[in-house]
Amino acid sequence: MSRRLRLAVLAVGGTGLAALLVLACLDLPSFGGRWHPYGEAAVRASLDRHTANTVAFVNFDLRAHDTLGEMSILFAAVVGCVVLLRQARDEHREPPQPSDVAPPVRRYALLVLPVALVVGLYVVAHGQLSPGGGFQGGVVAATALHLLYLGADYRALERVRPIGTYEVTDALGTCAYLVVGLAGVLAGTAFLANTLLPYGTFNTLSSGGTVPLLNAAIGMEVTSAVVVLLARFLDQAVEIEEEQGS
Amino acid sequence: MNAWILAATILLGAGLTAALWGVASGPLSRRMVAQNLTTAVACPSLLLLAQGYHRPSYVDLALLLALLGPVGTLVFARLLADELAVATPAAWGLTWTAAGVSAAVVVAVCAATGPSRAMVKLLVTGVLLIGGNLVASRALQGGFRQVRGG
Amino acid sequence: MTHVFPYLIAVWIFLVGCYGLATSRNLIHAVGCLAVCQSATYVLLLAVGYRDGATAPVFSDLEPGTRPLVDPVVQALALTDIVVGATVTALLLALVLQVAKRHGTVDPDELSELRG
Amino acid sequence: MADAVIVVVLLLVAATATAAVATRDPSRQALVLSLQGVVLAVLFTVLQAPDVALSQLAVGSALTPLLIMLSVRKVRRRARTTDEGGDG
Repeated sequence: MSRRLRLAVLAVGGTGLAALLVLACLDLPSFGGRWHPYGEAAVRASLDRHTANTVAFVNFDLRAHDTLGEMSILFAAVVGCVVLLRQARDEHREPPQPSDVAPPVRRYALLVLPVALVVGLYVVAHGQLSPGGGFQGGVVAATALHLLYLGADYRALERVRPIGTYEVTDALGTCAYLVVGLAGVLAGTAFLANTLLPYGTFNTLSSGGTVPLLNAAIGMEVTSAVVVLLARFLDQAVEIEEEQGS
Repeated sequence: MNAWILAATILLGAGLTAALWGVASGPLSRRMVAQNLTTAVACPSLLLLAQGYHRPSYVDLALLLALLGPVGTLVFARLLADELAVATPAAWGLTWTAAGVSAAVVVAVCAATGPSRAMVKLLVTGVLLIGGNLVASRALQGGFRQVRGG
Repeated sequence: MTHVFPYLIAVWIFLVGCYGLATSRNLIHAVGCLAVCQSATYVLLLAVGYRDGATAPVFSDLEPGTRPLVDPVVQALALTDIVVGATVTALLLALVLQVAKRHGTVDPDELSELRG
Repeated sequence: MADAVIVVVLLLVAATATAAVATRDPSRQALVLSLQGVVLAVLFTVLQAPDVALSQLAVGSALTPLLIMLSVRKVRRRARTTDEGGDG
């Protein structure tokens, strides 16, 4: 198909799609309206179960099955990346030369690295109270680790990052989520039902029954998943060279 | 709508429009400076919004941006170092203006909060924001001398 | 018109992303356009859940029942999707790197010529 | 219409999305995408969704740009080594 023909097809299809979407939008409940029955029900249920952050409550209690699905997509995407970006037979590793980083930048990176790790853990740990949770905190902690690559060099990062351990942690996080779910079945209720633990005191770290446990499992999985992903990309971008003339 | 949110609206409207204009056109050095400016505009705005909505827990957002914004700039400074070496961006005037605005916002929000644990968080955010902004500007000006690989 | 303005912005973002995807000359750029398309869904979801004058249903610094609240269900949907979307972006970029390795180009037009 | 701040940020989001698509060079696009990540996070904050905004900040400000830039570098390096191999 020539480029001009393709653009013409795109224009026709795009106009049709735009018209349909705009029509659909005109029929949606108006922006800022007062009618949110599901939201109100979720807030009531959350307060019943002593979880201060309703969004975390929806993720890890009401819709815990949905989060299980999201988590499997994440896991599958990481496995896919690891398979696609492994070192092929016609490639070899060439250790990169250390980069010359200006001293203030290096000092900043080494100073901020522990702060960012602590903030990441804080965001995970307070997921059921204040904004945050396993998904967000995991990404922050994993990104923080890569300040070593930015501020020092790739070799320093490789020394503190045993990839095998992170791959195992990733799998463990996934298993932990399933185990917490199955514990509900063994206790005689349903899979992922939040009836296992006492709900605790409202607005404390141990409140919310199984919500903090599932949150921690997700935090563990996301952290290791992002570290493994970035490790594969860094390997490809920095270290792995193709054989000449292959 | 109160004065805090009005201030945030003006800061966001003016600052982010300028950042968008800078990041979407012109030579690479200008785009990098504009990308760095994003953090310096958005982070004080988030502090103002947290104050305007009377929600101290929104300060976490500003804290996270103050941490990760400079990291993003370092990513670009590091991975585009060989292109940046040709034309080094110099925008210390802009950097110090941004630092001044950040400091003013942090002081104003601190004064409204009063001495408490929340104020400590605000001060940490401010220090990280201004420090990160200065270091990121430094990194753009030959912070990484590229060697093969790296 | 104003009561659907945010939805129309979401539609605009989605269509612009689609246009970029269809006319892209570089697969990495196409992955970036797909990220733009994804962000349209977040804007739409959160716009549906918004309520005038309301605040977030997070009670760490708020007495329950004192202020109107926005809808937490749509927020939970968007939240997980953002992180999962990033890993899917990574998977797509890994596929692009494989294409670059196998065919020596990341231009979709050249790729279709190679196959034809 | 609710607040002026929501309108301003919505317009900014639309403008950054358009700029991100119009920027054809992937490394320049990554710069615009990182700006878009921050603008989206601000939008989610004014729509009273701090959890989502945190998620978007964590992903959009450093992770996605890093992934794209690493891919760009790999593709460029590949092109360079292939050229050298072809000449030699």
